[in-house]
Amino acid sequence: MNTKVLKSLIGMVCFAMMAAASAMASDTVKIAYIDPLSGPFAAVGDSGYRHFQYNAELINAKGGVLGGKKLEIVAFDNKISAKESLIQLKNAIDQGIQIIIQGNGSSVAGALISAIEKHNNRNPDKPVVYLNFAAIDPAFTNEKCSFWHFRFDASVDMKIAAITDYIKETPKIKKVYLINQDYVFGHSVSSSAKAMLAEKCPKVEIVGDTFTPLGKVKDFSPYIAKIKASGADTIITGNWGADMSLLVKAGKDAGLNVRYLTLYGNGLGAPRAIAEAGIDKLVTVVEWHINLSVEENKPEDEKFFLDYQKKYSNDGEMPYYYGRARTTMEMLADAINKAGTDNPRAIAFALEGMEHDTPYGKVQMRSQDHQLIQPLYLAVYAKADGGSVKYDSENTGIGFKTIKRIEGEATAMPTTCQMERPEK
Amino acid sequence: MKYLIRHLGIWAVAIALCAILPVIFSSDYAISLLSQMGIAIIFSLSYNMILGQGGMLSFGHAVYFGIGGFLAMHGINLIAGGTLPIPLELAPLIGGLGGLIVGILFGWLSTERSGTTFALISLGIGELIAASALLLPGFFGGEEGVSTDRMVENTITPFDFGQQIEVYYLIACWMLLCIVLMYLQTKTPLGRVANAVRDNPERAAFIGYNTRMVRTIQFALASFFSGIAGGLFAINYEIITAEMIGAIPSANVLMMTYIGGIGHFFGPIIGAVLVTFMQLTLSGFTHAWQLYFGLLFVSMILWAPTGLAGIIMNHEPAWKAGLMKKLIPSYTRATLAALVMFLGIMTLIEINYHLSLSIHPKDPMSLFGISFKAQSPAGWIIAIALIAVGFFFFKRGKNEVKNSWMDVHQAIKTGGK
Amino acid sequence: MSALALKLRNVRKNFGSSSIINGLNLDVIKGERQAIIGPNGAGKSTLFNLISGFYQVSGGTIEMNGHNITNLATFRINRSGLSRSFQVTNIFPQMTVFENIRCGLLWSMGYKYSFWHLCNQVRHLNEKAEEILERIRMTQRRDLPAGLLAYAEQRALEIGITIAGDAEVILLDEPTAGMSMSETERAVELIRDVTENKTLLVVEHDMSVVFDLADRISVLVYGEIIATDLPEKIRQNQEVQEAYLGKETL
Amino acid sequence: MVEYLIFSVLNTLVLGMLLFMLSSGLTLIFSMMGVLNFAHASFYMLGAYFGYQITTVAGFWSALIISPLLVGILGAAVERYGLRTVHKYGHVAELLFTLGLFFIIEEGVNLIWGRNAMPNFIPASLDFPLFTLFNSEFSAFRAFMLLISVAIFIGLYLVLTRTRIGLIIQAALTHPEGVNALGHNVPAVFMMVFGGGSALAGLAGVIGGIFLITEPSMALTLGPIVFVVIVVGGMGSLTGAFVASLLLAGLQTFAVGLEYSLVDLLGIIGVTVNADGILRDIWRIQLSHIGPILPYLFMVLMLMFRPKGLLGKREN
Repeated sequence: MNTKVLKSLIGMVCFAMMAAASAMASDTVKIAYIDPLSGPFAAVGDSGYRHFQYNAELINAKGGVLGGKKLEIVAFDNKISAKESLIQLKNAIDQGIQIIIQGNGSSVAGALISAIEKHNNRNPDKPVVYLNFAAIDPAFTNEKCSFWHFRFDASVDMKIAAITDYIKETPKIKKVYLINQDYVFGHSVSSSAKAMLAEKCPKVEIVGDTFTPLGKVKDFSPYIAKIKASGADTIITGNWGADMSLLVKAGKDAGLNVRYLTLYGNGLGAPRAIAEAGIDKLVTVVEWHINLSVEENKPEDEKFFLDYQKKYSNDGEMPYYYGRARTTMEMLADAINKAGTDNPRAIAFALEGMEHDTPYGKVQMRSQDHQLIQPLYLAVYAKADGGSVKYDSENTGIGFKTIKRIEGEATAMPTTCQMERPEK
Repeated sequence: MKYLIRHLGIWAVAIALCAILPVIFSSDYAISLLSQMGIAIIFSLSYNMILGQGGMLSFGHAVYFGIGGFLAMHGINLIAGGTLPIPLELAPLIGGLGGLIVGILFGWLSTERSGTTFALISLGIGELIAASALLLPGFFGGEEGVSTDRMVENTITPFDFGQQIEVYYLIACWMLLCIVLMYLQTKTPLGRVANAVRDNPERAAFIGYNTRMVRTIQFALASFFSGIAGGLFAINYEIITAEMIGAIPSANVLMMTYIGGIGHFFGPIIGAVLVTFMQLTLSGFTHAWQLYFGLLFVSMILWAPTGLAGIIMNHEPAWKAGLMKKLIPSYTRATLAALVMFLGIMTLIEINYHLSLSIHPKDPMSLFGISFKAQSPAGWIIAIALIAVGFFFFKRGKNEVKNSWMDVHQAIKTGGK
Repeated sequence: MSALALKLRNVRKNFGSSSIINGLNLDVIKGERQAIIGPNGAGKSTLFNLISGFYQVSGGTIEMNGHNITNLATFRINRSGLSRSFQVTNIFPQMTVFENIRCGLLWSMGYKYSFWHLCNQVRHLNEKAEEILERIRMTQRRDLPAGLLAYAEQRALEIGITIAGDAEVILLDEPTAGMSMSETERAVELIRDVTENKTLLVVEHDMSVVFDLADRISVLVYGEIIATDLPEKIRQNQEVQEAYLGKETL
Repeated sequence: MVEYLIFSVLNTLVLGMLLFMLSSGLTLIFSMMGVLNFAHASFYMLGAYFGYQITTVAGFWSALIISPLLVGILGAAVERYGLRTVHKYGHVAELLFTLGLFFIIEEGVNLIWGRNAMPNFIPASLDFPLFTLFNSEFSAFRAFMLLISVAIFIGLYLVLTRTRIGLIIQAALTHPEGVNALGHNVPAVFMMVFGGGSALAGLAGVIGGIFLITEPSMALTLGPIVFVVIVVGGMGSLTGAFVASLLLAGLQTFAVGLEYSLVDLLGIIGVTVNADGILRDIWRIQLSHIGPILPYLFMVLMLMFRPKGLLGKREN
C-alpha cells in the first residue's frame, strides 16, 4: 500500500461525507416511511408509500398540524431486511426525524421495536415513536410490547378470532386444513387457529397442519394433492405474496373445491394472480376493502377512494388497499395537535387510549398494549357487477364483498403486556 | 516486526485517519457509514484471501461471516448474562473462531478441486446453510434473527458502547489489526504458496505441497477474518438475521472485492469503501440504484477486469516517470465523453423509472434541477442524442488514450535507457 | 550391485482399452545419470507421470530407495525425495524469479504451511534461494516476473525449482527441447552441475545431449524397456537400431 | 392414497419436464463453453415477460413461437458482444459477467414492467380439465406442458444425433479442444448453442410464467435449482439432465407428504430420544421441511464424491 492509494481513499471518503450531509427544515413534521422500495417486495412497499403520501397530502390540504405545519413523508428503502432497516432508522434519526412508520415484515418490526427501545433509553432527549401499520405478530403487543410502538393493524390473534367465529357460524365447515409459511408468523397463525378452533368449535376437525418454506415453493400442486387426500372443505392460511397466489392457482388447476379463509387474500398483486379462482371461495379478514364504502353507503369514503385511484394507483393497477393508513395518519395528526408539539414522547402519550371516528365506526388505541381496536370485516372475492360490488381490484373485473362485520369490542383480545412507561 | 517498523509511516497515517475521520464527519449517519465501511473492509479483504490470493471463486463466503456473527451474538448475550467471562471488546474473536472452525470443515470438503467445481460447491453450501437456517430457530432465531444489547457490564475500555462513535472506534481498532494481519499473511510461506497453488497447482504439488491442504488452510484463515467481521456486525447492529448467510451478501462481497480489484492487496479496501457508500447513499437518491450498480459491475468486468486498484497501479510507471501530464488531456476528453454518454443513459433510465414506478407518472419529473414531462419526446430525444454524441466522442477518446499511452511507454523506454 | 534409487517392476498403464506401458521393468542406480530414449509415442512422458504419481499405475510396483511409492499422491512422492520437471514449461508465471525459487525451498526447509513466519525475515531461506539463483545463473533476473523470461531462461528456472527442494532423485522431461545449439550447451552444463551427487533420470530427444550427459541409457519402445546399458553399448545394439526405424545411426 | 400417488407422479412429471426445458440449454452451454451461466434463469424470466406481452397483442400461440425466438436472439447477442469479450480474462470473469447480467435483467424487467406480478393466465383454448380421476382434475394446460417438453426432448435428441451441427456439438461436449482443430467455426457454434439454449429457457418461460407466476423475482427462485439439475445430471449429458430434473421434482413433490420428524423415525425402530436439550431443533425437523434443502445437499455431495454427476461424460 502506498500513500497515493491512501490519498485516493481519503478523497473518496471526503466526497462520501459531503454528499451525505443534508439540511433540515423546521416548518414541517417529518415522518420516516421505512419499507422495501427495491427488491422482490418493492411493489408492496411502494404501494404503502403512496397511501401515506396521499393521506399526508389530504391532511396538509386541510391545514396540516399545529396550526400550519405540514406533514412530510420521507421514504427509506429497507430492502425488507432487518439489518437495512436499522441502518435506515439511524439515517432517519440523523436527519432529525423522530416519527417512524413501517409495516412489512414481522422480523423488521421486531428489530425496529428493540432498536427504538434501545435508542430511546440511550438518548432520552431525542426519542423516536414507531407506528406499525402491518406487522401483526401477536408478540408485539404482548411479551415484546413497547411504549414507543403503536399497531394500527389487527394482530394475528384478532384476525384468527374473526375467522374462527365465522367457522362457528357456518355449519357446512367440518374439516379444516391449516397451511402456513414456515416461520414465526405462519406458526403463530397455525397455533392460534388450533387453539381457537378447539375452544369455539370442537366439532370441527383439523385434518392437516402444514408449513411451507417461505417464498420457496414454485408449484403448490403437491400440497394440493395432500389437501385433497385429507378431505378438507376449508383451508386457513396466513400465506402472503406469491405463496398466497400460487396456492390458490394450483388449487384451481386441480379442481380443488374448498373455501379459503385467509389473512392476505386481498394483498397487493393477489387479485391479479388469483382472479376468478377466488370467486365465492376466497375469504379474507380486512378492516377495509374497495366496496365497503358502497356497501355501507359512505359517499365521503368512496370519494376518498376514487381520488386515490385517480391520482396514485397507476390507473387502478395499484388500488387503495391499506384502509388503516388513513386511520394511522389521522390519529397521528390528532395526537400531534392534542399534544401541542411534535415531540415523540408527547405524541406517544397522546396516542395512548385515543379514540377516533372513522367512516365505519369508532376505533380506539388501547393504552394497555398499544393495539388499535377497530371493526373487522370478512370479505370474499366477487365478480364486479356495478351493484354493491361496484369496483374491481387491480383491473381484474373482480372485487370484494362483505360477508360479515365484526365489531371492535368483539375483536379485542386479552394481553400480557407489561409496558415500561417513561416520565411524562 | 522489522517490517512493521520500516512501514510504520503508512500505518501511522492509517491510524490517524481512522481516529480523525469521525471528528470531521461527526453526524450519526456518517459514523454509522464509517462503521459499516470498516466491517466491509475486513469482510472483502478476507474474501480476497481466497479469491485473489488462493484463486478460489466462492459464492458462499457470507456463510462464515454469518455464522461468526451468530456465534458472537450468542456470545454477547452470554456476556450480558454474566456466564461468559470475557469483555465485550473481544466478542468478535468468538465470531472469528467460529468462522475458523466452520471454515476448516467446509474448506476441507470443498477444496479438493478449484475452479468451477469449487465455485459450485460453495454455492451449494451457501444455499444449504441459508435454507437450514430457518429449520434451526434455536441457533439462527428464525425470521426474526437473534438480537442483543451490547451495553454489557464487562468491558476493558471505559466505553459502555451506548453511542455509535464508541462502536466505531472498536471497529476501527479491529479493522486496523485485521488489515495488518491479513497483509502480513500474504508475506508468509502459506501466503506465498497459496499464490503458487492458484497459479499452478500441478507444479505446487511437485514442490512438496498438498494443494488441498494449502487451500483449506487459506480458506479457514479467510473464514476466521470473515467471522471477526461478522462479530463486529453483531456488535454494530445488535441484530443478525439468517439473510446475512445467504446468497445476497455472498454476491455482494464478491462484487465489492472485484470492483476494488483482486490483484492488489488494497483493492478490496477501495471496493468496500466505494460499494458500501454507493449502496447506502444511492438508494436515497434514485430507485434505480441496483441497475446503476449492475451496470458498473458489468462495465468493470468488460473493460477493467483488474478493478479500480488495477487501474490505479497501471499508472504507477507513468507516475514514477513523471509522465502523468501526458495522459491527462486525453483522459479528460475521454472522461467527458463517457460522462455525456452516461448522462444520456441515466436520463433514459430515470425517465423509464418515472413512467413505470413513480407515484404520478404523468407529473413532470425533475432531473439535475431541470423539470420536464416524462411522456414528452423531448426528453427521449435529448437522452438518445447524448448517448450518441457521447459514444462517438468516447470512441475517439479511447483511441486518443491508447495513443497517449503508447507515447508514455515510448518515453519510459527511451528514458530508461 | 549398487543400491537402487528407483526400481520399477512389471509396471503397466492402460488408458481405457489402449495400453501405453506394458509390464515395464527399470532400475535406476543411486548417483547415476540415466537417460531414457525411444521413438515418439513410446510412453516416455507417461512413464515419468507414473513414477512421479501424476498418473495412477494400472499394475506393478514402483520403489524409491527401497520404499514403495506406487500410487502415492504427488506431493508425498515429492516429499520422500523425488522431484521432476515437465515437458511443457511449468513455473509460477506471475511470481518473480526469486519467489519461484523460494517457493521451491519452503517445504524442504521446514516452513511447510506456516503462517507465522515472514518469508523476508528468514535469512537462511533467502540466502539459500540466492545461492540457487547463482547456480542457475539468473541472479540478474531476480525480480522479474517469471512469465516474462525468455524460453530458455524459463527452462533453467524450472530446473532451479526442481532442484531447490534438495531431492535425491531428479526427473527431467526433455529439458533442452526447443532450444538453440548454444542454449542447449549451456543447459547441459547446468544440468550436469546441479545434479552432482544426485540421481538423474532424463527423457531427451537430442542424442548429443543424451550421450553427453548419461552414464547409462534405457531404450523404451512400445511401453517396454528393450535395453539398458552404457551409451557406447547402446549405440551398437542391434535391437535398438531396428527399433529406431533402423535408419539413422545413433 | 392411490389418488394422491397418481397425482404426485403427474405433478412430478410436469414440474420435472419444466426443469428439464430450463436445464437442457444450460447443460449444453456449461459443458461446451465451461460458462456457468447465472443469467440463464433471467432468460427464462424474459421469456415469460415477452410471452405475456406478445399474448396481449397477438395471442398465446404467437407468443409461444415469437418469444423464444426473441430470447434466443438476445442470448446470441449476449454471447457475441459480451461473453466473447470477457472470454480472454478467463472463466471467473465470464461467470461474473453473467452474474452482473442477472442483476441488470432483473432491474430492466422492473424498469419496463414494474414490480407487480403480471396477470398471465392460461389461454382460453387450454383452460379446461382434460380428465378427472377420482375427484381431482388434470388440466389440459398441464398436459400441454408435458407434450411440449417431450417434443423438445425428442427434438433435441434428433438435432444432436442426426444433424451436422449436432454432431459437432456432441464432439465438443466430450473433447472441447478437438473441435477447433477440425476447422469448424467454433465461435459461431458457441453463439448458436448459447442462443439456442437461451431460446429453450425462453420457451420454458412462456409456459412456466403461466404455470407458476410472472414476476421480477421468478429468476431468483428458479435459478439455483437449475444449477443443481445440471450438476447432478452430469456434464454434457442431456439424459442426465432429464433424469436429474425428474429426480429433483420427485424429491420436492413427495417430500411434502412426509410429515415425520427424526424422533418419529427413531420411534419406528424402537429408539426413543429426549427431544429437548441442545439438539432439539434437529430432532424436530420434519422430513417435509427438508424438501427445499435436499437438492443442495444432493448437489454438494455429488460434487464432492462424484463430480461428473449421475451420467456425466467427463469431469470439468
